[in-house]
Amino acid sequence: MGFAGLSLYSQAVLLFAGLIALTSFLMLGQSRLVRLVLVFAVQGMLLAATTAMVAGVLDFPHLYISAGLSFLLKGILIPVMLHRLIHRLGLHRELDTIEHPARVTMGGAFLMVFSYYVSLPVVAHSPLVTLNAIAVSLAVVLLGMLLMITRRQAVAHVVGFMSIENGLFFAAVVSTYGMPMVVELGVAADVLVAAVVFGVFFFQIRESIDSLDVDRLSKLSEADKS
Amino acid sequence: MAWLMAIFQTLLFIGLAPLLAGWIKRVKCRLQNRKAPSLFQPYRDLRKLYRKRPIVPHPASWIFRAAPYIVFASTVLAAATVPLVAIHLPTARVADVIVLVGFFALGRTFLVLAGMDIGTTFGGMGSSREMTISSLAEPAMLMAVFTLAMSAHTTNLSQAVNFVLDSGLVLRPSFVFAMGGLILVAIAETGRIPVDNPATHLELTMIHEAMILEYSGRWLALIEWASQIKLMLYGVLIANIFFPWGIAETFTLNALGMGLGMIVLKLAVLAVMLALSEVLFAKMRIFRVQEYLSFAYLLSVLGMLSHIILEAAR
Amino acid sequence: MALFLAGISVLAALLSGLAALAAGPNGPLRQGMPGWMEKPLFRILRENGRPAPGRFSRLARTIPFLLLGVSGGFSVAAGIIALLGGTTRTATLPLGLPWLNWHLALDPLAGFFFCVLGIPLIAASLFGPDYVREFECGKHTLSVLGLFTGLFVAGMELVLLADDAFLFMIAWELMSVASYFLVAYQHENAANRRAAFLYLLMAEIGAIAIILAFGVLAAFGGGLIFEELRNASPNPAWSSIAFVLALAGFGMKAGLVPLHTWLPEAHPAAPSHISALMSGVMLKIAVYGFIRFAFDLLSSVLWQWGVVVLLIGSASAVLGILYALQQQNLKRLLAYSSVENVGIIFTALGLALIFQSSGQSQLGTLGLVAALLHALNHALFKSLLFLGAGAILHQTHEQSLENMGGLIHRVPKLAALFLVGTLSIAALPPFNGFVSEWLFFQTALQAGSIQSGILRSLIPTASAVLALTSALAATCFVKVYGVAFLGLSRSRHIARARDVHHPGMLAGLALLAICCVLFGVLPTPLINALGALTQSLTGFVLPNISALGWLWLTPVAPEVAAYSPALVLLGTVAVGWLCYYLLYRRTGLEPRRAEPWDCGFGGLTARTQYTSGAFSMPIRRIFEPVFDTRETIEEQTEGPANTRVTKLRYQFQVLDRAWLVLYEPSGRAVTRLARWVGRLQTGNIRTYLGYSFFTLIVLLWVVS
Amino acid sequence: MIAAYLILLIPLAGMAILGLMADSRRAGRINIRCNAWALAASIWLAVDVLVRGPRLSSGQMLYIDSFNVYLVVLTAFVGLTTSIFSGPYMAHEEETGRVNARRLRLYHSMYQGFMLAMYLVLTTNNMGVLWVAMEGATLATVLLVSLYRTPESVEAAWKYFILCGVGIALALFGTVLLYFAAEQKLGVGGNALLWTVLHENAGALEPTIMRLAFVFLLVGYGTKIGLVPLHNWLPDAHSEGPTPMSAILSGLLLNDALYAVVRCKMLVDGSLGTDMAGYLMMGFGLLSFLVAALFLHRQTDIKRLFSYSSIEHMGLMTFAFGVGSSWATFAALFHMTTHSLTKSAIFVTVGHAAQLAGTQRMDRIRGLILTQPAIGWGLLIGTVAIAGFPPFGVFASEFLVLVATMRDYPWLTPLLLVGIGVAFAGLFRHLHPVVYGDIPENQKPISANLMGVMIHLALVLWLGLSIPGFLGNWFSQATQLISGASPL
Repeated sequence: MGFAGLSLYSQAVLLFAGLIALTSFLMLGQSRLVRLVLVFAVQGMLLAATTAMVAGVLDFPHLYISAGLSFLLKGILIPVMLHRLIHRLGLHRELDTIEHPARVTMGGAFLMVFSYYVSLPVVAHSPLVTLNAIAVSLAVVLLGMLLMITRRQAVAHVVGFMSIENGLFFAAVVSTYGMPMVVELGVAADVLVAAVVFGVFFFQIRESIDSLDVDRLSKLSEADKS
Repeated sequence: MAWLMAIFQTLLFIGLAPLLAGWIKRVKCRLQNRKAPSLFQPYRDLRKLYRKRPIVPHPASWIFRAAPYIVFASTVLAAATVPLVAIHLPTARVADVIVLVGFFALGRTFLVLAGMDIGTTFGGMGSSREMTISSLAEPAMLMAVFTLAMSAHTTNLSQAVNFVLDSGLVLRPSFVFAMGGLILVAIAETGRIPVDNPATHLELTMIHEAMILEYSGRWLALIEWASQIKLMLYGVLIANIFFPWGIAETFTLNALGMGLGMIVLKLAVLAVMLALSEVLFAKMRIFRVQEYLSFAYLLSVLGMLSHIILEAAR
Repeated sequence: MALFLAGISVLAALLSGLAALAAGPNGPLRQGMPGWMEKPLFRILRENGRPAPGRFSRLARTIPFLLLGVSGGFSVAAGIIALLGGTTRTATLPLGLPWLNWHLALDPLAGFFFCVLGIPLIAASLFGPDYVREFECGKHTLSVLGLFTGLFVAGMELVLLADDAFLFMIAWELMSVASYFLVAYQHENAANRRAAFLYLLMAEIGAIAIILAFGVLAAFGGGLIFEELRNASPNPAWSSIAFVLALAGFGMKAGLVPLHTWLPEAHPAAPSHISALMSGVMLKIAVYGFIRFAFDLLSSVLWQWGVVVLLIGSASAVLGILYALQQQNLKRLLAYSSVENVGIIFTALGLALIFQSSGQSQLGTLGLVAALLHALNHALFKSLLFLGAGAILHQTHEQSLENMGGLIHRVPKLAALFLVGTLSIAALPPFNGFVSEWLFFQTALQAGSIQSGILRSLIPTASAVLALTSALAATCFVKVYGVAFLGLSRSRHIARARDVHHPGMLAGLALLAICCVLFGVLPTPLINALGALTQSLTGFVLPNISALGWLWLTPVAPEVAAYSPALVLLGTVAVGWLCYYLLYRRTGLEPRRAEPWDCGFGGLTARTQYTSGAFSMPIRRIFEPVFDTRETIEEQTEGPANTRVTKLRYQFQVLDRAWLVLYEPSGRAVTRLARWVGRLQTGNIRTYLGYSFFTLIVLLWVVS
Repeated sequence: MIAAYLILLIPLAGMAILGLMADSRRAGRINIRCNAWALAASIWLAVDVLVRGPRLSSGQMLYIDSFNVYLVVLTAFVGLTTSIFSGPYMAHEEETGRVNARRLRLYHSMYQGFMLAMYLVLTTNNMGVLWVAMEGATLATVLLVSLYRTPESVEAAWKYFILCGVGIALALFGTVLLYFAAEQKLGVGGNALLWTVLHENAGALEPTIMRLAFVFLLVGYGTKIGLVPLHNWLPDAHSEGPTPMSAILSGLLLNDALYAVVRCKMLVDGSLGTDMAGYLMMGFGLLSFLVAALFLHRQTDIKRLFSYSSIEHMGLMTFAFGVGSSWATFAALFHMTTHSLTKSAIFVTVGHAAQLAGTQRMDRIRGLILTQPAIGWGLLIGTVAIAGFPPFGVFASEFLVLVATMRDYPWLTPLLLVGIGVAFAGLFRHLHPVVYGDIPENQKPISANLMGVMIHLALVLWLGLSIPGFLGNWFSQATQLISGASPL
């Protein structure tokens, strides 16, 4: 059956999936930190929305909580915090241009395809939706890593890290309708603490190398010093 | 009876050795158109030395004094194991041919130690050269006798000679090699030309003489005598191993007489050959000796291999 | 019974280590010793009062060595009982892995090696107390020395007792580690540290090789107990792999060429009584391991193995002695000659393997007996020589032959004992070294009875090499004795050396010397005692070893070969005495002292006599390609046109070729590889993220 | 099961109290006390399990079987000894002015936090909670790594955080997939992540998904184990943080990460029925083993040196678990114990040595044995033990690994041989000048408490000589559990 044959719910899920993947791509191409954080916030909200929708349609009440959590954390708290930090550290003017953006986007596309290819075997045992969901979230995870690899700004790394988490959550929500409550809470707490610690680190790094360019954090290496 | 025979033969060995030396000297003089000393000159020399009061150099230790006796004793024991006029000797059971080589080594070792005991340059030089030469010559000799031992399936000299006798006239290629090796070794070990020159006292060419330079009186006599016995011993080895015919297999009187005559004859012939070679060849440089000896070593090993490959092949 | 005694000896060794620890400067024995036992103890030890805390009392020296002596005595007793009893006692200790307790066993083979271990141990424990006195003021505590000596000995004894691979390896490694600490004992000079490092590295690699060899058998036998390993029947390929691994592992410990380089470094570095144990005994433990593996555990034997062992053995023999000839440091020289002797032992073992595999069990047994006998003899005279070197070191603080000379006038007793060792190791009749070489030649001469022509021509060649080796060995040790003990002393402190007046030292040396002569003169009873051993290993007993009575040694048959050392000794003494009597007593001419002939240049000095380097120079010339010789000549000239040479300085050193071809390249390779790998860790976090990323991608792609 | 809860509650309370405590001395003492109590509780738990077998808590939240019970005791023990050592150490650091009271407070409370995370990782029955605890361990230690605020330490902490964070995130994805696979069979619900439940019907889990899941879990937790090429954070974090932290990281964190991987492997093996997981682990283990062995040769910093040796040993254990035969598994379990005991002891001595010389650069640390024999010998003996020499316990496991490998994958043994040789050379070429030789002038003996080191080494020695019966039983049962075959 074609896409039109799917239930409205599935279509919506897939739509959200596409949107989230899109936001990941946007982040990949984004060179200004401020906008990067903005897009990240959008992604967080999309995730929250998806969660809420799943909760509503298939009525998993505990998913509302996780929806709220991710809305608060990923949609509001962390972006705002990052935004603040960026301004306090005076990075809002800073451009984090990536070499060969074209190649990076190409790579992203390849990752998309690759994650489909990887999650194909799953198709046999689960509805199309889940397959796509898993594929997309895998893609988002990989894209997040790619983002971290290509960026030199510590903030960008944080964003990439968080977007990886977003990808995970999307998978968790759509494929398994959320994790057990304990885990949800634990993960949320971890994310929160992680965000705080990141904040602390920005200042520590700043005071040690007075910039946030991670390429300059390369004292500890095994390669020949000479 | 057998033991008596052995002892008698040993005494014969000891007694005849100077004679052989005298004979060689005589033949050599003749060949060089010099007036020859009497055949018994070596005996006279020994007697003279025996009478003289020996001199001990100051740095010498007891080794210096003990060495001559040990050298002489080991040489005599070596002589006791070699069948001179008769085989089936009981002594051949006490010490076989490997032990024979061992006896030579023992004597040599003490001679060398005595040479180093005084601390003169000559002593050290002679000792170093002697050990160098012997360390190449000894394995060559071992290999030569091993060739015999392997074909005779025994290292017991009497048995081996007996085996050669019994097997009659067999043209063994291995024996040719072995004999060549043994002859070369004999020349080197007894310090004859072209390896060493017993007659010279020119410092830089001495080997044997350099070691015994400090000896005098009865000790010198013992050492000289021992070296004469050694020379004769090698002669007897070559003669009786490779041409054993005529040697007494029983202890009857005429057999023994026959054996005695034969061995004297053989030794005389060998001595003439030795003298000839000494007249014809010149002494070589000390560092050419190694080539000479390694040739001897090669010959003996070849002899052994040829025995393994050509003769014992099944 | 025997096993019990052996256990006691192990315990005694461990106790001696603990005692040394306890008797240390602040050990319980020194601090918290109640008065009532202190007084008599000190009175026994002829020591007035408690010594200053820093220093070591005679207590700390004596008790550990006492216990070591006890251990040695018990191990000899256990060995003899096990050897003569001919039965195998086994036991298990509740130690080790849950499913694999420690299995102990004492069979004739182990018993024999217990004897090999015990005699030098007794000698060393007699020698030790006076020897280590010079250490007690040093910066290194005696208790460390004593502790690791005890562990070392215990390890060796446990190796002999082990009956499963696990315990065997534990004991083996314990032996290695303890001896490593002993090598590193005087670690303030860098050479010792380097030696210790090299030694432990080689020991580690060798041990892993042995473990893997056991592993092969365990894979087929299903267990790690020797009984299960015996029942393992791997196919020829696998058993060959196991054999090669074992040969590499044990050969590395035994110091076979080209894995020998650690040996001349490590053995001299240790204190002399330890060097004696290492060179005299530890190498024999390696030999034991090899025999145990090749003749006992491996079910079948291939002739190719024998050939390999034969070749490696003879190579080690000749190279070892050639290098030994070029050494100027006495202890290094002795260590190299250990390489030679181990080479001889392995050559004999190779013969035994060849004969075994070609069905000639009796000849195989003969070769085995020759190897065992030489192991025992080498243990005796090498310990004697090392202890002698230690005594020289103790008296003169001198190791280099170039500075010795004339010691026979300074230390006559030591000189006499050392002479015995020299003559034995030079394989001269009627000493013990000669017997084993004679047996080896007798074995080799039976090569004609082998079918395959290759082997028949190979064995004589090997024996030719061995003949060369023994001649060179004679040269080498004549040089040692002549340069060290005879002639004029080459340095002042040698000229002022005091005689050895420590009864313990002399007793230790004398014990070994007596054994050398005894086993040289009466080898036949000894060889008869090996019957049970060979029965258990090759299923064969030499039938007519004493066909002509106990005076004679007739390995194959009376008419084939016979040798009676006792009669030889008798004859030599008789003839010698006769000459002496006739020539001296009759004439009564007293010799006259005079100056030696000095070519008229008034007065001989030590500078004019041959040095050890000069003595071995012809050999160095002849065997040029073997050595890696570095010669330097510095000369200062002056006068018109610098014609007159005022000062001439010549020095040469002979290096081991194995370094250049094997060790340095591998070391460089590791360093280069490490540098190359080091580039991976750039220090840039994005690279690291890239690694994780690509690892993930690759894995996903692999699994799906 | 009260004991299990106690084990979790004590450090929780400790974390809270120490977070509020200003006086660093007393904080140190309280830290020790908490660990002591935790150890007591763990021993109680151990006895409980010994008597009554595997225990499942009422809420099915905690699960103690023979696999993790001894790890709990080990964790508590190492935590205790290390905290005892950290008292004088941190005091010395404070005197030298490298840390101030505020950071010390952070240090002490985070110490307890880390212990809590470790206990939770071990005792929990829920794979999700396990993940949470693992992440918590990272968060607890990451600020300790940058405790000294030197540029290097900040850099190290950042790398540690980012790399482990990403890795852990991947592990979470793996957990999600696991949950997904489980849900297919067990239906939506809380207990689909409980290890006991999963293990019961591992055979029913969907292989294709499990395969993906294991890849993510391996890469994720493998980052924490320090498997090459995911190891890059490890040497930095070990060398730059305070030494007690290096000790517990090396001794506990790596072990627990490996524990998590093994738990997952058990599930995957049950579901796949192939050796896929085993092969992956063997590959990673061998690679880490060899590469780390090579890295040992290039070190100049003594703590980096031993952290690489930790990587090497972790690689060996992973390899052994991958081989999966009963002997190999037993060896790996045994090695986990001996390695963490020995390595933590080594780090303690290393810390003292570094303080004694005032630097971590090995070319400045010389002649320890003559300077302060206790430290010198401790370091030397510890290194001998870790290098796998008997009669210490590490030897037994290396022996078994070698034999087992020879039995199952003989062609891999040359690599092991070379690896062990290279690693040994790398360790000792650096160690020799450090412990041996004469005293350099700038070194003075310091006050050091080496009782812990002695106890650790004595334990390792004892384990090497004979494994006590109950421990042997636990090992054997765990082996039975993991490899499905008993070594006995």
